[in-house]
Amino acid sequence: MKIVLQNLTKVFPSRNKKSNEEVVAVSDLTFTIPDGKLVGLLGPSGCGKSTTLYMISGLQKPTGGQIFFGEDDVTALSPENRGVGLVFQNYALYPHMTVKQNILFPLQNLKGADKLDKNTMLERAFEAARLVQIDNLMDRKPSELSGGQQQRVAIARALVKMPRVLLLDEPLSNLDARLRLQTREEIRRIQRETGITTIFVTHDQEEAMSISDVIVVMKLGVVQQIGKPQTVYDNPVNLFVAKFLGTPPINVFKAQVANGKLVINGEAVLDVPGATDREVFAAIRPEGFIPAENGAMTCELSSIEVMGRDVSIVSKNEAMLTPTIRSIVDADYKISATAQNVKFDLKPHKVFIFDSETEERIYFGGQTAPETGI
Amino acid sequence: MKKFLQKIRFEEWKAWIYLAPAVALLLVFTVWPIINTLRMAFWEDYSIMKELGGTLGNEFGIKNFEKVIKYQGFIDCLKNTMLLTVLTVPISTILALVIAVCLNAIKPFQRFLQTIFFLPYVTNSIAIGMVFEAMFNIVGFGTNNPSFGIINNILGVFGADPINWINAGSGYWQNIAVLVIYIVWNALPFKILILLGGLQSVNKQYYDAAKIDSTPRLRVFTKITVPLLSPMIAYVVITGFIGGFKEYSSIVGIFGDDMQAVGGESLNTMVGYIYDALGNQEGRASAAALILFAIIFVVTMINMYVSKKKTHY
Amino acid sequence: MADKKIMTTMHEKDMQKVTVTQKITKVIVQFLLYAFLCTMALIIVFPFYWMIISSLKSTVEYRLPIPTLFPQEIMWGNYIEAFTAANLGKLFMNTVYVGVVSTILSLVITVLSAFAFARLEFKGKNALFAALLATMMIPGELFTITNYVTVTKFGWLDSYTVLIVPFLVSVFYIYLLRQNFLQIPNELYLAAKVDGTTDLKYLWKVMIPLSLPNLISITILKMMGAWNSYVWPRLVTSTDDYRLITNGLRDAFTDMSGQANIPVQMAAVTVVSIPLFLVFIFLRKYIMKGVSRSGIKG
Amino acid sequence: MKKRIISLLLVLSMIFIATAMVSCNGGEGAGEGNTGKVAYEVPAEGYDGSAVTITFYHSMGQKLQDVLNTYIPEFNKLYPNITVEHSSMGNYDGVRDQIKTALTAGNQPNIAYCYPDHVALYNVAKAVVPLDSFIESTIPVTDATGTESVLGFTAEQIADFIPGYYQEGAAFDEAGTMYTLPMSKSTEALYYNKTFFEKNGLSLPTTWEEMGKLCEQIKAIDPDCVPLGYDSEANWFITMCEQYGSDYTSLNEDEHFLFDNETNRGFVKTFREWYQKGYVTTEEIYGSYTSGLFTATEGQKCYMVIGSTGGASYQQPPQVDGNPLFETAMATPPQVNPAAPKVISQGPSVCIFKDTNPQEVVASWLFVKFLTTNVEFQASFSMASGYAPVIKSVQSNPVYQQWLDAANGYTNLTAMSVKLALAQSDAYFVSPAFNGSSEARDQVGTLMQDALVSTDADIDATIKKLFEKAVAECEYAAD
Repeated sequence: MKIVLQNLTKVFPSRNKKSNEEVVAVSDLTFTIPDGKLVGLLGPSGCGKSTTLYMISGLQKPTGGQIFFGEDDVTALSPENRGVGLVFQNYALYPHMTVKQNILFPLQNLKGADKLDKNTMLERAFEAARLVQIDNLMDRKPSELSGGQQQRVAIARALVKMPRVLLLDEPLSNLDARLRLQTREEIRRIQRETGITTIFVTHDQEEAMSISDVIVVMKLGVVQQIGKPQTVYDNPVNLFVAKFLGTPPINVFKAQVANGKLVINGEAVLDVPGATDREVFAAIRPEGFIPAENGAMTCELSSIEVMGRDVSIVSKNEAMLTPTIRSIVDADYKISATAQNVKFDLKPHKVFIFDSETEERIYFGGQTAPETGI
Repeated sequence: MKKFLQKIRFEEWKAWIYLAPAVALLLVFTVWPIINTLRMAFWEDYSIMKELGGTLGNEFGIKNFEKVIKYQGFIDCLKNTMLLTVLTVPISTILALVIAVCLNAIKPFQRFLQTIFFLPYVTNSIAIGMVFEAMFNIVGFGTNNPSFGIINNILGVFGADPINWINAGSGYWQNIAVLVIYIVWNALPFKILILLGGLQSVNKQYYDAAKIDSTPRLRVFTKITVPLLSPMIAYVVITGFIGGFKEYSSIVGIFGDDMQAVGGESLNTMVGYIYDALGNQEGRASAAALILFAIIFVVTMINMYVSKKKTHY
Repeated sequence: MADKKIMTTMHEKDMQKVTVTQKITKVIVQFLLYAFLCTMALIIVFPFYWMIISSLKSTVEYRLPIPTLFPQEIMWGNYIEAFTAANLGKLFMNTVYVGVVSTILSLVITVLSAFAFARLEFKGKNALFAALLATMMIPGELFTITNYVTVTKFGWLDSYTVLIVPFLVSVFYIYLLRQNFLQIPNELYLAAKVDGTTDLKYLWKVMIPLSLPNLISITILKMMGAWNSYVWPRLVTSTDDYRLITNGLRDAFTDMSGQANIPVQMAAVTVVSIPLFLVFIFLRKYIMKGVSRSGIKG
Repeated sequence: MKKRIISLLLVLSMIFIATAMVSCNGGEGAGEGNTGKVAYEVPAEGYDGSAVTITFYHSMGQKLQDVLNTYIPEFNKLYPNITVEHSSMGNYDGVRDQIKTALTAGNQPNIAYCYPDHVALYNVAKAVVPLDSFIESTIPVTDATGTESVLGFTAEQIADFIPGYYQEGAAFDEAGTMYTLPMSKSTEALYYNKTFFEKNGLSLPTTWEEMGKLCEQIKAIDPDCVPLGYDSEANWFITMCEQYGSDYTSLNEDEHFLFDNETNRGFVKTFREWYQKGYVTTEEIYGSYTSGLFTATEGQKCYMVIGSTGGASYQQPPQVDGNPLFETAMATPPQVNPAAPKVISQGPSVCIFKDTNPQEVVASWLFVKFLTTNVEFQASFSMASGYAPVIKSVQSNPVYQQWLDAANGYTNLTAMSVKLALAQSDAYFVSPAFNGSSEARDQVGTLMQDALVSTDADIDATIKKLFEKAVAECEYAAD
């Protein structure tokens, strides 16, 4: 069942009474979430991703726009009637109930046609528990469980009533690093198995990219770009999206386009056919550097970190805007650590140019704009 | 290590300085009275007057306690105290809980209504006792044109005929009804406040989770609000019982010093009995006070035990 | 999840009907909430309303068979008489004086004791604290006579001291403040100790500011206690220069033949209730927080 | 939670053990403060003229305090070095409570207003000075004006007292030791609406049968009224016992309470029938003093009130634009045997408390003697209070004589009531006063109230039960 958001906006009156300007949390959001897909809402904190999630769940009332579940306009529908599963950031498990009671709780509320008798409920609950592999903890109280276990109980509780859509609010943020990887996979597996349309919110771009079918990058309430993780990574529509995705982060330079050539720090580093001359920002992915004896771009070498399969070269350049330049090259390139400078050639498809005012992407050479929407 | 030990001893010594004023005052005005009460309670047939006159024997024993327990008047006081407590504590707790939950569920006027519900807490109980008495009293009872008092008039509006609440010959249960209304009225504010405080400290997300689980309103109340509030409810019930056992000023407030309607059954309470006995039988008053303390202590222990079982902590 | 397809029951229901019923139930629930709260509020406020209008009625009108809901002719005289007959002015001053002084002194004692119980380690601390708690359960009536003899031996009768000193230590507030102090992390205390701040400075600079709301509500509750005390002042004071306001209330308005002039009595009662009411209105937040916090720890 | 409960129990048991030890040896505590139980004898030199301050607790209203304040300087003319401080304790019970607690701490006043029951309580602590040794003392006393006199009472002074009031001071033990002196007395009188009586040709009831028939007649004339208002049920019960000569209470230690007998149950039953027929109401039942009904201008009224002469001014007929509605008249209340009338006497007496400084006791005696024998004081106090003076010679005082003659049923009922009180003076009786006599008085009052309002079918059984309960309560209180 696909979810359609139509010019969704949410405006909060500002908290302090004196200044009466409002805070626009989400402005004019329009996109469709395909049925059965896992969608990652991504963006820095305060970009309105959680607010969007809560509006979909019904816990927040939008100030404008509509939300459709399939064909039904659920905008005014209260959460009780939306049939939504939501996993809260800090789980919100009922502290006074055992795991089993927590999972059973939503089933006991089903009424009318959906009413279940006692043992189907129990059976469904155990099924959900097995799905998230906590069927051995059924009689424990939440306070006796670890963060990861509580997380899984919350998911089981959200899934047990077979909601139309599953929403997860920063599911991994309270877990330690090792558990985060494992739970990430769990969520992916569960979503695949149930085929339930799922939206999850995160500020960790790696997490979003790794398991989402589609990611939606947001900034200050406005959607920047929607698309498959790889597409958005390879084809960012503006500087923000480019900088936001990828670890280690993209390197950004102050640069100019002069008659078809990209000039960084006075060196013409790359031919950029089709780009008009102007001041620009040049962003180069760490894996976009090729060390070469007489490479087009010279940088002052700072240090080299050997990481086994490849080497990370940390260097400096007059025109750089990020604190350092970090390039990752194959270990076969032998760079002497003591060298003063290092020269690179650039892989065109790993270099993006953005207008210095609008920070919008300027396409050159073979690059074309990504198709919008899913 | 030695310096450390020395430091601890200095620390300990200092603590006692801070506690000095409190401990001194407590010794004089709390500990000595307790000891003196025990002395009076176990000194047979003790009365201050007899002691002054030197006509007291000096046997010690539980004669005073026996005398108190055997006296029908004391049994009535015990019965009245139990009855009032058993009636008022549940009623006021449930009422306070419902009011607190409703208050918590509304936004506009919440502060205004909260202030009103807190009013009885700031008033003088003797003062309001007079007001309640005036409301239930039939002025000029026994004459042929009595004014039935505001409460009976309100009842009249609903078609009920006037009831003789507290005047001569009024029934025991009518008197108890008036007292229950007055005590509940007085007990509500404190309870509402505690429960409202408790409600507001409950994490909002549990209610959001309940919404997501499409829980009907009543189930939210019984399955989430009450269990989460149980420590507060336990506290309110425990203090309610302690307060209930010490009920006295409300009866004086409405029925005056003779603690009963004219021709009615005595509504005297345990504390009332203690005060009467202080007139000239301090031995028995002390014995009764210790019995009251024992009852409160036992009931509180039971309450704590039960609440430990029931509350989620 | 045997079958892959999710059973979407919501879909079949007609969206329109659900939103409409939902809106109606929302309105009904709001209405019921307000109806219930307002009736209860009325019941709570009614005695006050009755007190105030009775205080403005003449004795004749007060005795009318069908009581009037609003005084026919307002008798402001009752208030003047209440003030003059029972010498409420002087009693009022006494009550304020006793209230303020006893509150300040008891605050100091409460803070010091709570600090000792919360922060310092000493032998028998828990036993002493448990003993303190035990005294809370003992009915106050036990103490009255013995305390009377003690204060008379000290020669304090009919003075402000006798009204203030015996009640300076309130175990409940020490318990409350100790709970509050315990919430302040111990590291702060140890850190302060390390860089040499004395206990009192630490108490003054760190602990008191942090538990200010609690201290304020304790102060208010203590003031209200002094305001409402009736039995003890009646016992230990006999002349008007020391009697408190509640004593003035009870027996001031019964004239020779024992006929109480109820309206004037109500006027006095209203006058007595107003200051408390005003204190409450202005310091609402603190009182609420103080009393409710006392419940949190249970 | 568990740890705390254990430590709580530990502490409590500790307290119990500690006290058990303390109380064994009869710890000193409040006991040592008793007032030097010396069999009181008058110091040989009588009053040595030393500067002494004596305190006097009473329950006088402002008007009466003014009278006191005008006569204290008179007393100081005779004894300049005695300073008299006095203060009001509200009502009579207030005086008793204050003194009782003061006694516990040894700072009781020198002189106090008292009722016999109060003194019985103080006597348990042996705190009251037996007055016989003072009364009979012949130690010479010269006051500041140089007149010589005897410390005690002269024969004439004793004879001048109204016997009924004087004996009240000797009702405390078989031997008749004098513990109090009467200060100012009231009695009960039958107030009646003279105009109504004359209009309907009704005659004054002298016996209770006549009163019954009269009530029936009045009820016929004005069905809405309550013919008789009897304010105090306790007084009614005690007076009836005296009039029938049936037992009420006695001084004998193991058998104080004798009022549960056939005769008493009889009259309670009769008066209950009167109440059920609407002939009578009382202060407790009506809700306030029955004078409210007697002087009612509209609504329900009553035409007779048996109440205290002290409250005479309240029976004053109401004025309707200048002229009184009716004339009030007074008479002795109905009797079982009119030939030997019995009427209760009330009103405050004074007693003196022992003190470590004998001079204070002597000074107090002089002041009490002054208050009870000084004709001008007794006269002005009686005129101000509406209570009867305790000495006969006051009647011969010209100013007082003039005040008495001004008595009339419209505006000056006080004088009329005093006149009646003086006329009835040989009808007074005194009930024994002992530790528990006040309880008896309260119990018979409650008993009477409960009986009157009771609507039980088997009324005899109910009355029997009420009597038994009252006796049980008294025995519990006294033992």
